[in-house]
Parts: sequence; structure tokens; C-alpha cells
Amino acid sequence: MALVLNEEQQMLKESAKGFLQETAPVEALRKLRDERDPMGYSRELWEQMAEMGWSGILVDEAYGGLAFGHVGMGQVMEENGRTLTASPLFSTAILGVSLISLAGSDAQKSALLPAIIEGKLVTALAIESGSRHRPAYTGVQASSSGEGYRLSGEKQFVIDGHVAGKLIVSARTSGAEGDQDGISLFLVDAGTAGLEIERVIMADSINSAIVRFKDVEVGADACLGPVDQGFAPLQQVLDIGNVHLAAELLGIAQEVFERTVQYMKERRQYGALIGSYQGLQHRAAHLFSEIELAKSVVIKALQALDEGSDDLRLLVSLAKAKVGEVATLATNEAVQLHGGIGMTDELEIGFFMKRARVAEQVFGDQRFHQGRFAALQGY
Amino acid sequence: MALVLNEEQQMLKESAKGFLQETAPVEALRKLRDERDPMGYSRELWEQMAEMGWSGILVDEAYGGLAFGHVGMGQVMEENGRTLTASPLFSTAILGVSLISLAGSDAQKSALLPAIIEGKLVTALAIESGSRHRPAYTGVQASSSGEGYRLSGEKQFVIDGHVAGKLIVSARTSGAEGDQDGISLFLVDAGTAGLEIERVIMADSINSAIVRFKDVEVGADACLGPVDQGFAPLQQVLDIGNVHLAAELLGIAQEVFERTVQYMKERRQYGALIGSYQGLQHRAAHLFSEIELAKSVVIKALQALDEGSDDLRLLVSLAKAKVGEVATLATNEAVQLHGGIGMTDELEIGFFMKRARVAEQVFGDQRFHQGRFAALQGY
Amino acid sequence: MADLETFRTETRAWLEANCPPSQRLPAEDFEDTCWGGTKWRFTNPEQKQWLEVMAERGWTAPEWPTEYGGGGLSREEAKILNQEMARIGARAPLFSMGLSMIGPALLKYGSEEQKRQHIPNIVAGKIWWCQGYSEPNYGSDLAGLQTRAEDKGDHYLINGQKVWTSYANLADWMFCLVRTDPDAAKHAGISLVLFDMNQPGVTVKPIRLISGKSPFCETFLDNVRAEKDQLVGEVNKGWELASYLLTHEREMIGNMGQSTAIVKSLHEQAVEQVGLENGVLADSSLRTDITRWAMDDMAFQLTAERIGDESKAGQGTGAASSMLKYAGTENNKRRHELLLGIYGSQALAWEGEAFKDGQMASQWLRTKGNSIEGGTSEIQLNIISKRILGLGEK
Amino acid sequence: MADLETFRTETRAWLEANCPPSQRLPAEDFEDTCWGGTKWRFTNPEQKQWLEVMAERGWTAPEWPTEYGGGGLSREEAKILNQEMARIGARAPLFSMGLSMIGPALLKYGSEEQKRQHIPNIVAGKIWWCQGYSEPNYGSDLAGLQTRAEDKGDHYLINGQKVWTSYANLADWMFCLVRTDPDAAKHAGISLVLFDMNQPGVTVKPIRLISGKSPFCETFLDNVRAEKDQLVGEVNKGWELASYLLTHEREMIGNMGQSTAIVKSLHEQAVEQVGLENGVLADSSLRTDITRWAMDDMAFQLTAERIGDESKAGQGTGAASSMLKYAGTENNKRRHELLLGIYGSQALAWEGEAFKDGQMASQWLRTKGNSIEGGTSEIQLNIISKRILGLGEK
Repeated sequence: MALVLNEEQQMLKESAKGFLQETAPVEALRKLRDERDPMGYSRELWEQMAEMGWSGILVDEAYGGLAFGHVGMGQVMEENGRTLTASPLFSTAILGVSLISLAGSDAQKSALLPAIIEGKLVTALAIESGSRHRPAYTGVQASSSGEGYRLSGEKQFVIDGHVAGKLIVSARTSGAEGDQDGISLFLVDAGTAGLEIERVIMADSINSAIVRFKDVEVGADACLGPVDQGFAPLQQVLDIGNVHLAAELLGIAQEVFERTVQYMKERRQYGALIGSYQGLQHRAAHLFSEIELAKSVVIKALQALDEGSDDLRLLVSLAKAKVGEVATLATNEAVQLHGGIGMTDELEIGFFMKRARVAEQVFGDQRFHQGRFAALQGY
Repeated sequence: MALVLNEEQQMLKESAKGFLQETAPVEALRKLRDERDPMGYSRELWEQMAEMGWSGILVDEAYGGLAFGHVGMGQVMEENGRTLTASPLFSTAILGVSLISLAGSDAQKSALLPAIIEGKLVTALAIESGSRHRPAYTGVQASSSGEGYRLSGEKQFVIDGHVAGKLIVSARTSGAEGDQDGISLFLVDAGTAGLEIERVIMADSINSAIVRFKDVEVGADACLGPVDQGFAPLQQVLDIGNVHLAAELLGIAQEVFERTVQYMKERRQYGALIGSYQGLQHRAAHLFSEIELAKSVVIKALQALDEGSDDLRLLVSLAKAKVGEVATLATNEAVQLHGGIGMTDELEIGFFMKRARVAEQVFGDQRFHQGRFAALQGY
Repeated sequence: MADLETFRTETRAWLEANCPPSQRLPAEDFEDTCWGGTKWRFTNPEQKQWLEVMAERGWTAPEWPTEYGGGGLSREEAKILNQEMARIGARAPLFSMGLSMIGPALLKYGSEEQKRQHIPNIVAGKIWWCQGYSEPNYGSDLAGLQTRAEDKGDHYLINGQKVWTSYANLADWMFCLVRTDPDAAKHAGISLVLFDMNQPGVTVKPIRLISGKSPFCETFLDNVRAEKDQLVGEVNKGWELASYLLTHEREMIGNMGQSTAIVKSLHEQAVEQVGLENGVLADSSLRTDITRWAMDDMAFQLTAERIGDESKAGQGTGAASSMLKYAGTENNKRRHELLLGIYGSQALAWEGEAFKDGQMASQWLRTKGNSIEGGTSEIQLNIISKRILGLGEK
Repeated sequence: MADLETFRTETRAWLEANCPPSQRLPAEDFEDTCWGGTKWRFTNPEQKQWLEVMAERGWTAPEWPTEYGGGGLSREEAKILNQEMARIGARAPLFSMGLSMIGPALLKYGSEEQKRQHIPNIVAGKIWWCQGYSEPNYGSDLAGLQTRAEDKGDHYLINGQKVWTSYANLADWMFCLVRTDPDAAKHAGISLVLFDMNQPGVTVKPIRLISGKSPFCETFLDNVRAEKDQLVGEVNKGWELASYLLTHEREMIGNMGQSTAIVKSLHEQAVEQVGLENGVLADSSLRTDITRWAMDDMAFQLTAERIGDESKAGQGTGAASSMLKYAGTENNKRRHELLLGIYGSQALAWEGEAFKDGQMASQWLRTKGNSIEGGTSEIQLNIISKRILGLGEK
């Protein structure tokens, strides 16, 4: 398949760009942060996004979605990286939708997907037991209790955990921590007794939470997919999530790069525009080249998600690792080339730097994916 | 101890610089190469070096040496890196002297060290069984035979192997390949029956050889040190060798850097000296900074050899790895900044690049020593 | 589409019938692929035969117009021909700067007479062309070139010195950048002329590289004659042609990294040479570097593909060739440094059968030139800064 | 040598008797070490007591001359004092730009009256000094500064704006670079003046950084008065003083990386957080990067030591401070990026007790400024290129 967007995808990208830059630029995130907004995103904005159909981009037509595919959603995420718009797009319209679609029963899909599409239900994936990504370590035990299960343990860094109506929790039903077998997925309502949710403010000012399970009782119908076999769909959703994070990181890298090049055309030192100094030019040109590489791995991985390529996992790790590296370079260079002003909170560059590192950490940082890439190649 | 040379060391450095640049500059190596000199070095030159005492810098006074120490010898090696002078200095005055001094009996020392000092005996360490440095793999079996031993197997990349009067061979007397125990060291005369020596021309035009042992018989007095316990002194000598290789690499890095900066002050493109372009300036300045780091690790490791520091092995690997990296950068930058002319054999830069890589490979390249450094630190 | 399928079937049958067995073996060195020209010595009769049957159909230059001897194929047909040749391992029947450089330039900028005179000979491999661009003091700063061409009425009289002229010792003709107006601004006084190398006044001296023997030469031009009708395009407007040719060259060199796909991957070689320990490469530092290189290489291959696709879809950003040339050659240098790390000392042997006569060391050294020839990496970064990013104004 | 041993014994006894218990605990934040000045609030009476007893002996500035209140110690004695303080974990009694920056400058360039007025107050921690260098449009290009000082006979009248003035909100006096001759060449019209911050016309606005609150301020100077006798050195010759002060600052910032020796090494932290697998760090890519960083860090520490030793031995090459500042701050940035890799998401938490209120993230972000403040990395590279390598001429 040609590594270019088709016309519809291009149109979606442009409309996302227009909407996000007008409605929810970085200034909106700053406001949420400075006002210590308890939700961490604007519900009104999320409703608008839902109206535009973004919440249903990945949902099957059978459940009222657009089934527009990952290449399309990736364009929205890329544009989202340019504006750092806070919304449940990632937690719900990407992760929630994908996991429910992959593992859910028809009843669960019928109940949940339309609610997500309408913007009424926010979901949160509670899968990390600690600070470093290790999906086979759940941190939560689920034991049989009556006809259902009792959950105990703790989850960390749950994106949108404190605003979600439903949590999707990976828990151990058999085997030992570290085993891929014996992991099950559960749907847990936000209000369930024994559930403690503590919001965590991260450096990027995007929602995160710690979720504690103190003998939380759920029914048998809370199981998402077959018991003990939750790891496979979870792994697929992690792959999906990682590619969309890579798309967001690509947007961040491009945005800070463009702002930096612009600044180089405005800032004068020693009587000349700093963009005229070859030492800085060559760094900008190198970064341009790196961003070109990043663009290619993102579109390839997005297409692979839609097509189900044999190389999918390799391409996912390639995208996440390479774009993580490029976004790190781009944000570091942006601060350094802006000089003192780049260090101030007043300039928006810092927001991009913070978000870039958080997005890179989610579901495994660049080194995690370098290791996975090498392991997949057998060395 | 202060990280500076004392007055005597400084004097030795300057006299070595003067002698080598006058008597044996890179042009001399080119001549040996182009004339396909069968010895690969000038015997007359080596006699002069011996007369100046260089062959005895590391030899105890008891055996007629100067006992001047490693810091002093390191200065000669550094200056040797600037001129790429071919001689048995490394194979004999550093490796041979050190191993005989560490492991030899008094009789062996009395017989061999004075001959080395006089420039009459060249020695070669035959320790590598393959292309990658693995000293616990000997490639040569030594079995009891009468009162002595019978050696069979093959050694690769034996520096000065085809011009040495005596080979010092590591061979397995017990245990399995990879074990540190069970390795013994043997002195083998060049003319011994069953010994086949094939010269190998390496990229740097410095002497190397393959040595094959076909049932080579040696007497019991050929053992250098106790049977089965040769690995410990061998390891010490590898450390010594690696520090002196680092000193040589430091000389190479400095020499190509200085030549490159000089070229940047002469070559004009687009109507200006290329040294006036900031893109190139910053690369030169970065390289300057790296070379400063390289200087520090070399003098520290040389002092550690003389003082017997507890951190010796760590400092050795630090020196070899860091200077290997810096010399790689320096030679690559030298070719690139010289442009097309840097690619020609007519310019001497290529000689430095070739020698830098060979010297780095000997006794473990930068990655080998990065791994050893990490292992010594326990991670 | 049906036509294309027919074309494929017919091409397959024709190749099967006409490609001689020896021309289906992988080319191992320079002589294995024909470069043509009057001085070429065919390695065997089949090489000659293969050139002739392909040239007859114009398939040495499949997409060039038939009126000048080309194959007249559409892009799709040419792709199919390529695929079918690859299927049976058929070598290219002809390699030359005529095909890759001056031919396309003549088709775009040449006069009708020039096309009729030169293109058929290029297609048939009858003339070996070499290029005369760089001069000793004007490498990166190519437009500063000083080789003079004096107007003598019916011809130009050329004096000067060229360097890095590949295979000048074997070539029949040179396409040469010369200064026709010494008083004009640097870029404004340059012209492109063609002349026969078989004339007095042309002296050629091969250049030895750090990697060993090389096709490069120094070429001294002493009262050399170029006929007036061998001026390509307009007089003093040669810089536009030079830029066109340089872009072509950049793309060729940038793509050199891509041909590595046919050999064993770095990590396969590393596993063979270094071995695994607990299931991963025994040298963790090497493992990291190989992984990062492999990712960058894959990203580079995908980028070459993407930029090609964009250009087909009419979305090209332009000046992409600089980015590809820069990234491709830097990657290729890293690859060869990693090979030294993988193979250890044996990679640095220079002579001896066991070491393939230093092939690995020689190739490693040769890659250092990739980021110099065809416009240095620094020049590519300058082009990106100025043309794409719009930096440069003081 | 016997004298030094006596000095050590006496110093040890005196410190044992006079250093209060709370002042022997590690300083954990800004308030734990006294910065002095009129606005300082002692965190406890012992902090005040410790400052007073040390200041009385002049040991806040051990090597300064006794006539201005300094300790009058030789370099060797000062080293011993330092060692003995370190032995019991004694905090420095006073930290200030008076001690580190303007004090040394006044001792070298100040008038006798200036020394008598200011040095004893610096030693005693009575006055908090801040520096007025950078301006919004003149950061790297410091010599372009535009803050005007008009000669009004007995005083200068100062108008302009300074930025990056640390703790200007807490400071009592400023040492300030001003333009006294607007018509002279850029470097020739600058002077260094001292003035009281407690006067109308001085307005201070703190700057928030990406890492959070900061000591930095913007300082607006609106008809501010500096007495004529507060001009340091000669009028219009201030650039020499500025260079002297900048070199001092560079050394301070370059050394910031060195203070990391007291905390756990990166690899110890990595082993704790990531764990071992088959005896080596479970993440081989992280292992490689930590190893390379640790080697570069060790090389850097040894270089700082070597350059110090060379300078003592009279072998200094000069301009070494630029190399140390460049390498030290770049290493420190790499170190904090690696900490993110080691600690994962928790390193990016911004609030909450469990995450020490985002200390790790904040420190990571703060290091990005190290290669900007006190002369950017690019400026250091320029200095090395021009002053050491002699590049620059066209």
C-alpha cells in the first residue's frame, strides 16, 4: 500500500487541525492546569468531538461507529499532538473502544460502544502495576467470590482513571505475576464499593490516577472476554495505543520544530538572525531529516494496524521507539535553541517537552521498544 | 597523585616526540608498506630506540632496565601514535617485558630481559584464538610429552609474530575452553619444529601473523610461570597493553585533530576559509572537548598501573573504551572535514584511521570494554 | 490492466528465451556487469550477447523514446520488466553514466541533433561517458570552477583540471562543466560541453584512495577541443543543467544503502560471529547499537518508499533528495562501523585469501566517501536549511 | 607541615565545639543553608549562631585577607578547613553571590574604599547581592546590553531592564552591567556599577520556569541611582570585569554535575528499579546508555581534576572553563534523561507526597537550563573554536 493518505484521511486531518487549533490550543491546557480543573478536560469539548464522530472513528458500523480506521484516527492524534488538547480521546475512543471491540461479548459491545460514541461514557484502562511498563505484572488479584470475583490490589498511572465511568482492569486469576496466561480483564464501575481512586497530577497536566481495589466485588458479567486469556487482546490494544502515541509524538515533534525554526527567523543575537548561524542550521536540518524518518514509521504502523500486517509488532515498536527518540531530540533542541525564554513557563515549548516524555513512557519508552524490536528479530 | 607529568616524564615525552617525528614519521610507514618490506619495521630504528633506553623503560633495574614506569612509557606510545612508527616497542618492550617480569623465573628474566633491552630479542604474544578478543579461549592445546609439552592448534592476529625470536603462547593444559583456570604460558622459539608462521598484512600495515602449532614439542623449562595458572598474569599484561594502546590512540586522535584544524585554516570554499563556518567550528570544538576527556583517562590509567590502584581494571576499561570512541570520532571527522582529499591515499589521514581501528580491536574494542566496565560495577 | 498482464507474460517468455545462463548469476565484481564503450572487454560472449539483444529492444533504457533507440515502455511496463528480470536473477545488461546521467540530461535539455547523435549510442552501450565536474579547489563549492573554455568560432578551447572523474581512463567522451564567461557572476558563466576523450591534451591519472584502487582520476585538459554543436543547452546557462545532474547523482548515492537488503542482515551476522548468551546477543553494547541502526535503516527505507509514493501522488515536498542522500550515506557509514564491531580483527585484514583480500576493510573505508561525493553531508544540510527551512537570511 | 597538622588539630577541636548539631545535617533545601542579607529569615537559632561564629573568624571566606574580615588562610589551610568540615558533615555557614562573584571581583578590581565598605559585610552575610547582566534581547550576546547609565555628576541614573537576576526579590544590592557610552563600540561602552536595591524605581517580577518556581526575576530599572563611588574599575572598561565574572560563573555551573557524587550512582538506582536478569541489568539498551554515561562522567570528573592539577602546576592551557562548562552541563542533562528512563512514569509525576512533589521531574527540567545559563553550550563552543583553536578568520 502506498505510504500516503487517501483523500478522506487527508480531509479528516485538515478538519481536525482546524478544529483543535481553534477550539483547544495549548492555551486551553494551560487554563485547565492553572485553574486546577477537577476534571482535567472540558466536557463540552469532548461532546463536540463526539458530535464530529471522533469517538466512533474506530467503532464498527454495526454499533453505530464510522469504522474509519487507524490511519484516520492517527491523523487526529497527530494534530492533537500539535495542540496538546486534553480529552478522553486516547483513553476511551482508542483504548476503550479497541479493547471492548476485541474482547467484549456482543452484549457488552451493544451496551458500551454506543455510549462511548455519544460521548457519555469515559473508560480507563487500569493495567500498570508499577512505574515501568510490565503488562504481565498485574498488581491486582481476582479470586472467585460467589458467582463473580473479588479484586484486590493497586493500579498506577491509570489515564483518565478519576473521570472514567468504567474501568477496564487487568487482574490475575491464575498463575504467577509475570505469566501471560492467567490474566483476565474486568469491567468495573466507577462507583463500586471498595474502589479508591486518587488523581495524580503528572508533569504534562494530563489526567492520571492511582486506583486501589479493596475487596471489590464484581459479577460474572464483568468479565471482558474469556477468563485467564486477557493478555492477548490486551497486547493488541497496547500495540494500537503505542502507534497512536507515536502519532501524537510526531505531532509534538513537528510543532516544536516549526516553532523553533520560526523563532530562528525572528531572534537576533550579535547583529544577525540566529537562523543564519550554520551551527544552528545544521542542527535544524538534521532534526528535519529525523522528523522525515518519524513520519514514515508512523504512517506505516498505522496502515499495518488497519491491514493486520505480519510484521505488526515489529512496526509498532519501530514507530514508538523511533518517534520517542525524535520527539525527545526535538523538544530538547527546541528549549536549547530558544535559549532562556525556552526555559520559561510563559512560552509553550515546556508543555510540549513535558507531554512528550509522559507520552513516551506510557506503554513502554523508547528503550523498552528497542528491546522488544531486537527480541522480535531474534537477537 | 596529581594528574600531571613530572619533569622527567615531560622530558621523555619531548625527546620521544623529537626523535620520532624526525626519524620515523608516517612517511616511513608508507615506505615500508609500498616496498612490501618483509620485516615490516626498520631494525636500525629499533636499535636506536634500544640505545635510547626505550626497550628497558619497563624493566627492573636488577635486570639492567630503567624502571621508569608506565607513565613514562605511555608518553612514548602517545608520541608514537602521532607518527605511526612501526617497531617492536609494543610487542616486546611492553607486552614481552611485562609478561616475563610478572610470570618468569629469575633464570628466565636474566636470560631474556637483557636481550630485549639490547634490542636483540623481539617477542610476540600469541593469545588470540579468533577474531574477537576472548583470552580464556586459547585455541591451542598443550599435552604432556616426555618431560615437556606438545602444543597443537592455531593463534590469530599475533603482533610481530613473524619477526619474533620468541613467542609467548597461552595454551590449555586443563579444563575447557572458556575456563580461566587451566591456561598455561609457554616460551616457544621461532625456529621450533612444527611451528608455522604466516604473516598477515593488516589495514594499518603494522605487523601481524597467524601462528600454527603442529605437534610442537617444548621442554619443561619453556613454562612461563606455574602450569594452569597463566591467566592471572596474562590478564595483568592485557590491562597494561590496553592502557598503552589507549595512549597510542590518544596520540592518533590529537594528531589528526591538529591536522584537521590546520586544514580548516587553509582550505577555502565559497570564498571563505572553511574554519570560519560555525557548523564545522562547533564540531571541532566538540572534538576538542572529547580529546580533553581522553587525555584525563589515559594519564589516570597510566598512573594506576604504576601505583597498583584498586580500581585498576575499571580505569583500564574506561581508558580503552573512551579513547577508542574518541579516536574513532576524530579520524572520521578528519576524513569528512578534509573532504575528497581526505579519501586519498596521498594524504596521511587514512593511515591514522586504519591504525586507530586496528589498535582499538587489539585486546578488546570499545564495546568489549564498555561491557567489562559495567560488569565490574555490577550491572 | 489486461494489457499489462499480456506484457508480463510475453516479457517473461522473451527473457526466458534470451537471457543467457551466465547473465543470471549474481554480479560479484565490476567486470560482471557491462559498462560498454570502445575500451570494454567482454568477460564472455554471453555478456556481449545479452547486451546486444537487450539493446536491440531498447531495454537497456526501457522508458526512453523509441525514436532514439529507447524501449518506449510506460512506467508500469518498465516496473514489470524489472520484476521479471529480478525473478530470474538477470543482471542489468548495461551500467553507465550515459544511462544514469548525461542521457536523461540530453533528453531534457539537448538539441535534436545531440539526441540523434548520442542517445542511440548510449542505449547500445557503444560509448562510455565520464563526468567532469569537481576541480581541486572547487569541490563543495562546485560553482567556483575555473576550467576555461574559450570561444574559437566553431569550437571551444578548454584548459584546466578536473578531479574525481570516475573511469576517465576508460571513457570515450566527457560531459564537462566549463567556465565560458570569466567575468560573469560565479553561477552565471558556466556551460556544459561534450567532447571526445581520444584527443591530444587529455591526460588522465588514476587516484588511489584510502580504500585502495579506485575508478577516480585526475584529468588534465590542455588545449582540448569541444565542437560548438556539443554545447548542451544555452551558453552560460550550464548551472541549471549541473543542478539537474547533481540531484540525479544525490539520489543514486543516497540509494546505495538500500542495496544492502540483499545480503544478510547485521543482526544475523552478529549472531553468527558473537553468539547468544541467555538468548540475547552476548555483547549488550553491540546489541543496542545494532538495534538502533536496524531501526534507523528500516525508517530510512520506509522514507525512501514514502517519498517515492508521495511524488507519484503529486504530494512531493521537493528537495527530498538532500534528506535521503544525507540520511542514507550516514546510515551506510554506521553500518560499516558496526561490521567492524561484529567481525573484530578479521574485518581489518588487508591481504590474504582467508580475508577475501581485505574486502571488508576496503568497503568500510570506501563508505567514508559516500558522505563526501555528490555533495557532502554538510552541503545537504545547507540545502535543507536554506531551501526547505528558509533559514539563512541575516 | 607540622604547622598544618597543628592547624588541623585545632580546627577540628574548634569545629567540634562550635558547630551546632542541626548544622551538621545534610542541607535538603534552599532554606537549609543561610544566604544572609537583611531579608533572610533564619530557620533556627543554630543557623544564625553558626553563621556568626564562622564569620567572626572570617571562615565564611577562608582565603580572603583578614584586613577586610576574611580568614586569611593559605590554600592548604583552607583545604584542611574544608576537609574537617566535611568530616563532621558541617554545612557551609553562608552561600552567596557576594562570596562567589562580586567579592572576588572587588578584591581584584575594587577601590580601597569599596573593599572596606563591602567585603566585611559579605563575609558577615549582612548584605545579599544579586547580579544584573542579561537583558531580554541580549542573552548570549551580552555585550549588546542596552541598560543606560547617564552620568549625573555625583551619580549615575540608570534606566533599562535586566532579566535572569536570581533572587532579585530578596537581594539588598545589585552589581550591574550598564552602558555608559552609547556611542562607543559594543564592548567599549560598558561599566560595572553597584547600587542599593531598596530604592524607588527598582521593580522585580519573579520568573516561573518550566521546572516550576525559580529564583530568577525580571528586574525593571526606572531612574535608579548608583553613586559615582560605586563604579567598579574604570568607566567604560566594564567588559573586562564582566569576562572575569563570567569565567567564575562558568566554572560554578560546569561543576554542578560534580555534586552528584554524593547521591547513589545511576547504576545502583537502575539495579534497584529495573532489576537484574541473568546477572545484568534487565534492559540492555538502558545498560548501554548508563555505562556510556558513567564512563563519560568519570572522564569528566578526572578532567576537572586534571585541569585543576595542571593549573596548580602552572601548565594550564587557559579557557578550560568553557570546555568544562560545556561537557559538564551536557553530561548533567544526559544524567537526568537517564533517570527518567530508570524510574519510568513516577519520575514524571508532578504533585503528591509519594512523588516528593515532582522533585525528579522538576530537577530534570531544571537541568535543561544548565546549558543555557552562564553562556550557552553554543557560546562555549564558539569560545573554544575562536580562542583555543584559532578558527574564525574568513
